[in-house]
Amino acid sequence: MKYIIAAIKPYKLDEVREALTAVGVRGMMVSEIKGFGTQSGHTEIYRGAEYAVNFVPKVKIEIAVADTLADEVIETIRKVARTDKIGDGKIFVLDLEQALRVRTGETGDDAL
Amino acid sequence: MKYIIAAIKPYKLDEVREALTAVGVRGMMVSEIKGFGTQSGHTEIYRGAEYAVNFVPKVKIEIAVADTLADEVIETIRKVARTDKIGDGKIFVLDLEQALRVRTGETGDDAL
Amino acid sequence: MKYIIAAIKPYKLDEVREALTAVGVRGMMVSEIKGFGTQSGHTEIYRGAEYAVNFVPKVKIEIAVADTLADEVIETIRKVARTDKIGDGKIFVLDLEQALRVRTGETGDDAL
Amino acid sequence: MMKKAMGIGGLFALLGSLPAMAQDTAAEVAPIIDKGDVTWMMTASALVLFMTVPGLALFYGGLVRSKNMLSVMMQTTMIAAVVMIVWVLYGYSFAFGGSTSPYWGGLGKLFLAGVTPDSTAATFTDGVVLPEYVFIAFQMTFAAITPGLIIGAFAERAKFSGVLLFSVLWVTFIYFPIAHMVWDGAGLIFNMGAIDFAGGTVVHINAGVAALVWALVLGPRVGFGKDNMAPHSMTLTMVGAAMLWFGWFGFNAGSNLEATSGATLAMLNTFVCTAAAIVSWALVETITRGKASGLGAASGMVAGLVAITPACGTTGPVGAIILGLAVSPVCYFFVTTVKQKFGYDDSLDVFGVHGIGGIVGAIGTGILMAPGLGGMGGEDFAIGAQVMIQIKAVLITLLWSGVGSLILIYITKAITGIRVASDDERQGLDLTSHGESAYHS
Amino acid sequence: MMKKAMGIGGLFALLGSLPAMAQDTAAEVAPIIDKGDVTWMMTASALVLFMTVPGLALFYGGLVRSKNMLSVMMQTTMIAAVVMIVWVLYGYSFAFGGSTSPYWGGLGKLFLAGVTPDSTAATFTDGVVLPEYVFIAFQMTFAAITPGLIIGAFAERAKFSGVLLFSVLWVTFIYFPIAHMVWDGAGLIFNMGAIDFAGGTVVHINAGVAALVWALVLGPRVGFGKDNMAPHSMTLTMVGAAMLWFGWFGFNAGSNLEATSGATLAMLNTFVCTAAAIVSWALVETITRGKASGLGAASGMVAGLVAITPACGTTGPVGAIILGLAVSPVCYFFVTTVKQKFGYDDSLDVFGVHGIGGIVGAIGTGILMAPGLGGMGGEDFAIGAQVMIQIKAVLITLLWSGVGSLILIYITKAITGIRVASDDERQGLDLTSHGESAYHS
Amino acid sequence: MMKKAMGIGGLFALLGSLPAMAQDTAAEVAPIIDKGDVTWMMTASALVLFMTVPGLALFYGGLVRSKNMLSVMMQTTMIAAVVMIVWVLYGYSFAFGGSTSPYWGGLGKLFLAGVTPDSTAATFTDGVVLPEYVFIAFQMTFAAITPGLIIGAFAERAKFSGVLLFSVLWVTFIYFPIAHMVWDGAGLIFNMGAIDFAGGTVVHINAGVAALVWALVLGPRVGFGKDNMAPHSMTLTMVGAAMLWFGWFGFNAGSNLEATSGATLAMLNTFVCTAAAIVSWALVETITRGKASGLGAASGMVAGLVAITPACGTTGPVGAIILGLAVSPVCYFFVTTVKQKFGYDDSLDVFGVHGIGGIVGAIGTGILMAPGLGGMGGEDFAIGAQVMIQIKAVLITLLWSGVGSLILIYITKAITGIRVASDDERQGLDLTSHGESAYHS
Ligand SMILES: Nc1ncnc2c1ncn2[C@@H]1O[C@H](COP(=O)(O)OP(=O)(O)O)[C@@H](O)[C@H]1O
Ligand SMILES: Nc1ncnc2c1ncn2[C@@H]1O[C@H](COP(=O)(O)OP(=O)(O)O)[C@@H](O)[C@H]1O
Ligand SMILES: Nc1ncnc2c1ncn2[C@@H]1O[C@H](COP(=O)(O)OP(=O)(O)O)[C@@H](O)[C@H]1O
Repeated sequence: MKYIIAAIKPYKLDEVREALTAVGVRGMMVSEIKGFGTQSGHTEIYRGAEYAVNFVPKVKIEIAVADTLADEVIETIRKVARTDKIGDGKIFVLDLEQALRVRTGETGDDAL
Repeated sequence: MKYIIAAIKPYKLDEVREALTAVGVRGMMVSEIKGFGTQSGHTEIYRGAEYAVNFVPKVKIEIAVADTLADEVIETIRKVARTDKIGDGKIFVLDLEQALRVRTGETGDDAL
Repeated sequence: MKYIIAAIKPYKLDEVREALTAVGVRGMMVSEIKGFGTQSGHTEIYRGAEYAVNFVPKVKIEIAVADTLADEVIETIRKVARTDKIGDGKIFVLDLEQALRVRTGETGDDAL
Repeated sequence: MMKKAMGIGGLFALLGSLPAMAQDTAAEVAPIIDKGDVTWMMTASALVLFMTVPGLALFYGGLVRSKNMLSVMMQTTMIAAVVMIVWVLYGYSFAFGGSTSPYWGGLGKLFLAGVTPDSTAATFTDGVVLPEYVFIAFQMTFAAITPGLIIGAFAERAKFSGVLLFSVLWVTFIYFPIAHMVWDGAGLIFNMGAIDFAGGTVVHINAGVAALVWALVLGPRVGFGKDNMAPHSMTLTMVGAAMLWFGWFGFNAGSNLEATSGATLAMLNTFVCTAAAIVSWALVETITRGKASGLGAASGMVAGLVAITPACGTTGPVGAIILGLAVSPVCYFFVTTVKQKFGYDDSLDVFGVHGIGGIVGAIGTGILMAPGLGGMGGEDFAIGAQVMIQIKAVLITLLWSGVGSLILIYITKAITGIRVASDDERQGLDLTSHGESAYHS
Repeated sequence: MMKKAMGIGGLFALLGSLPAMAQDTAAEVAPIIDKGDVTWMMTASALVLFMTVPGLALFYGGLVRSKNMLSVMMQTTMIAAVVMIVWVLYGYSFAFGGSTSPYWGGLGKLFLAGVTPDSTAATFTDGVVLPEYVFIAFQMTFAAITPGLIIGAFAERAKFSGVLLFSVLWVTFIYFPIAHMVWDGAGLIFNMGAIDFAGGTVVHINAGVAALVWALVLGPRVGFGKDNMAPHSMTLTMVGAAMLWFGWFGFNAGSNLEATSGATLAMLNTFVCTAAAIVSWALVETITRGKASGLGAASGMVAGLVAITPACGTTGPVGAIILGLAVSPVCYFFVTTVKQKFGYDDSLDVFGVHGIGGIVGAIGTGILMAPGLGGMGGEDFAIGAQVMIQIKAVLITLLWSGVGSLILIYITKAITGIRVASDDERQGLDLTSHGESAYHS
Repeated sequence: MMKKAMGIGGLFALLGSLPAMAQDTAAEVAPIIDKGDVTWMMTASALVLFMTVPGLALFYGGLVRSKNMLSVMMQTTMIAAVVMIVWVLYGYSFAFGGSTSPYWGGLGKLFLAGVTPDSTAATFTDGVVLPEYVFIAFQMTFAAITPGLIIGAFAERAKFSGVLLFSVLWVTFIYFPIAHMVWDGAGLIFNMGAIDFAGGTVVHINAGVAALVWALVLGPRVGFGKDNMAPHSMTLTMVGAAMLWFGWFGFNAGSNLEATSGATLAMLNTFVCTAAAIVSWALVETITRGKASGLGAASGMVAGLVAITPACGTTGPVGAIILGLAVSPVCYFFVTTVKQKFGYDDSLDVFGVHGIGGIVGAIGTGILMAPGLGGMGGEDFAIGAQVMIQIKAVLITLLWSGVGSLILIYITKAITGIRVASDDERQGLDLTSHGESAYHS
């Protein structure tokens, strides 16, 4: 199994989720994060006090998938999250040793 | 070492934390996330504008543990987080190459 | 490639980010988390109702780096995040199989 | 002075038979409407609404978890709205409809029958009247906020339809009669000589007792004593408390019905008793746990406001400070020690603050009226006698509201139910009862 | 009573020629300034400011996404500030400058020329006057809030400079003339005999129509119908609505210009019509979707306040309840069904609530004034005739504001532009137009 | 007009010897209490409390990081509460106790000795009086808010016990004496002929200077200039600013003590000067950094309110607009350039906005009173002479408050300490000083 982590633009989340569901993904974890990368942040000034906000709001998605599905998932995120502007995000793939569904105790691909 | 990631129901967090401490876990990282899975979200209507919220609030726990402790940790989470209702969550296990305690520089199992 | 996860004290974030940029890191993901560890939390009392808050605010950083850069990144975080007080945090290193830049489709080290 | 001080409770005596009187005296001396009074009573009425929404809604709302924020705001708002309609339909009549019964006002003014722009309502002062509309509006705001106070007891778990049904029943059978008893010239408690300038018994003890009964009948929230139920926004709670203070000037000084020196005394007392209660709550906290908290300051603020409510017209400013210093430790003891001991979940401490604070105020009123203590009582004022009267008034209210509320809760339970399913409670009332969330990004 | 009711619209008739009149009558009977009136009008003026900031700013601000919160607050604040300056420079003159034109007030009081501490403004009652300063201040607050209502239509996407330019143009060419037409003795609509006690046409229909035109011209927000655009803080929206209610007493009862029985009627109506509209919105929601929502209660609150605005001086309290019950279902139908059908993005439902609510109120005013319905009309009052006049007044406003706003939007577009770049819209106006964020940790 | 304008400062002259006077004149003409005045002063008193809590608490609280939110709210609340008690005990006496000293009011009214419901306080107008209670309450609210203004300088790092101790010392040795000097008939500055209608020197310069001294003595916050210290809720800051505006009508127009034309002028000026200052701050920002910010609008709002405070009774509306346009750029220059240059951490810019704004206002008062500029000065009014007097009053205040505050800070430091441990500062004062958090989910 693979554990896929992706950082994407927040407004792409719903589209990505729908597309992933379509290819067979049945679950994921989503967090709001602050991204740092080539895309630059912005500056805020409050009465002369200047604060450089170096982070850009991103959404992080984590998905555990069966090996067979991994490539399709990566390809799907890639296609849907892409806007061709800096800051579109990254996809990272880790090896997943084990998965377990708390409710049933199922393990492996069955747990996903 | 193993890196264990679990998504559980938010109100189970304290119970899980206590149970894990009891089996010897000495640290963890907790994030509030939006979970997507079989458990369905809900719909909110604001003056006729309908928004389907497809995500369910979950808590994500990340724990680095020694290999010897891994199974017990998994079993503990499983037992305590379980309510037998859809949405109880998932446990994922990844291999952890290295761990390091910033304060002391200890590495490996000593760092956990 | 390595996937480095670190929990640090929130007010160290900017310093760490700058130091990492200096050694060549070009991106990262930052989340606000609740940390549990040796550092104890605090107690809040609201009109006689006492709540033990067992968690301490931490910041989690996730960085994907080329193998060659990994040690320097770890060392940098360690040096900069360190205050020699309990709760300075942990660094975890996982193996990263694949990385991909959504915008360009680049993979591997090029994607970082 | 004696005459005036004694007359304070007497103000409302005239109201029952008002229109009749207006006709009678018309032949003699035309009663005067002073625009300064009218302005003050309009201002006061607006201020009491402001206490309810957003004041009370924020004070209570900040104290619940964010998943229940809107339910608190909705309950406060909807109760006020429904009671306002009820007030016009029959509430005003039940309370001030002109009957000579000691228990209720009768049916004489259903639908505000007979009230026109020329109708007037009496004040404390002979020959000085108000347009009846503004008296109706002012008293309406009191009726609208009182059942809203109770919701703190069953916050985060009560069923919305049950809350509304209960509120209508409660004002009908508890509030309107007690308002009549305390404030109408024909009223039972009024004729005992009890002093309740702005509604310590009618509003605060009354609501506080009902709240206690609710907490006992309903049982604690799911996870009570285990989950972290810390206030989701102490900021909003402190804002709400401050708004209550601001609005309370309308409540207390407005109860004078005229912009006289008496109103300014009520106002000054409402300032300084509250200030003293804030300080004494903070002191108790500092002594017992080493730190003064924001919730402590807000609680002291409300406790002080509650305590001065019956007393504000008859106490001197230094007496008001003493009352404020006294009320907070008592309330503190109740919400920390007594409540814990008995283990009931009066979630936002309605009984501990409004009920207990109201009782302290009612009894304090009987003491601090003494001229030797700077009060406005006459030379022949006897503390002991007055305190006995005050206690009797409190007991009647405790009994009437306690037993009455208990019955009405069970009636409500039978008709609509009073508690949501525990899964809904866990998910939060905002989503499950109202279909929305208080906060999004 | 008839005379008085008819005279309500006539109040402002005297204002145009006021200073002249003051001199004339000085020889005869010295007009009286009552300090009770002065206090009331100062209080009312402060209350109407409070409606604008923080009231309206929070009511609207809570409804947008957090990335646009400050833009809403800034627009409300800056529009009010700019219009206040414009008011002193020429606005007061354009509206109440004393000309005999049916369309505008002329240039007689540019820069408040000739106004001194001794200047007075007439009231409804012969011989009773106000210091002109307070009349200027009171009317100024009306001018300052009205263009602020419009911003709900183009929230989350309009260009800040365009908003300000448009607002100045709009008050100059739409608001000041219509205020003159409705409220000045020489005014076109005034002389038709239309009743608009506190500004239902001038303020609400006027702004509502402009809002509709904006929504149509500007097009929907990026992501409209796809992204989750749920209110970022229903809490703040409910707080804002409650503040509107509180301030609206100044708006409505202040429009009586005197602290008389008439003002207290306006206040009582402003209480109970609003309460009824809250209840009826909640009922409609409960019937159609099973749950009463906080946004529903807040929307009903505002709809009720809008509806009673023209009617508050001439309707009885029971009539006000009927009006409140009636207005919410109509508005609800508009904001849910009609808007969806046509697909325009009137983001915060300015047209659906203020425009439609205003029309219901204007027509309801013509009906509920009937003495048979508890209204203040005389015996010879004819519903049909009055309703026709009311409809005519509405139509004139719709036309003037509709066509005028359309032209002004295009002029604004040509000069400053009216919409931000879509990337900026996505990132949020707070950062891109104002360089800050509403919330940090 | 001259007489009246000159008399404005003279109002309080009568207060010192008030009870005596009341007895004297009783034999001649009975002084009149007008209920319109009483209503206005009660309303004004309530409004000034509203400025403090929730107004100031939110304006300041929004500007700090969320971990320090409650500490700001607590400081504002507790200072107000403690000062109210002090006011009754000895503060009123120290300020207005009737002594003939130019520096303080003496001990004649400790514990409000001798004040009864029949006591009266003089107004600007001969023969018109107020119940003394309302004068006590009104002045009390001024004393309660002023030390609260200072906390902005040491926000996020001061020790709570030290803050309270300092505040008591400060009102005792700085505020009460200066209030006496400026407003009492026997007062030093009063007798110089300085005009300070509503407290520009007593309140704003006074607090502003103390704030500057604090910032210098205490040193910057941990992480200052490095960490992101952006306001945690600009929303609340803007709400707080708007509440300040609303309440300031009580502050300024209430200072007229009567509901006369003079009060309405003060109110109109408080509207338009503020509006102009909002606009000019936004303009400066637009020019210097391309965007008008919400914090800019809020800052301009407060700067305008501060500036008009001394001037509101003697300036014409157009003059008020000019004053508003002028004040913001000066304050802007201070909070951006000067502060940065000197590097002190006046965290919420108390000196930059209140101190500098107050000075601009004090001097502007001397200029804009000129009849040629639409002001209320008489024909023989000389700008130069008046400006010199104004500057002298400012200098005395700067000196007295500057030196006095310095001494009191060191006394406080010796007794309780003035700063928390840096670990506590990092964790936030809410948890470490008050044991709670402002926000939970
Ligand atoms: N090396 C990295 N490790 C972890 N996350 C990264 C890394 N590089 C980029 N990211 C994430 O991807 C987001 C987009 O990256 P960025 O460099 O801004 O644009 P792009 O992907 O178009 O090159 C960042 O905001 C960050 O969240
Ligand atoms: N076993 C673990 N797995 C995951 N995160 C951990 C673990 N142990 C500690 N942490 C994280 O590191 C933080 C610091 O750890 P703590 O034990 O408090 O101090 P120290 O690192 O100085 O020993 C914790 O708050 C938590 O976020
Ligand atoms: N494939 C997955 N990858 C990552 N997280 C998942 C995955 N499937 C489920 N989850 C997480 O587990 C939670 C519970 O899953 P769900 O399918 O709703 O219920 P159950 O675990 O009872 O089958 C989800 O909300 C999500 O956070």
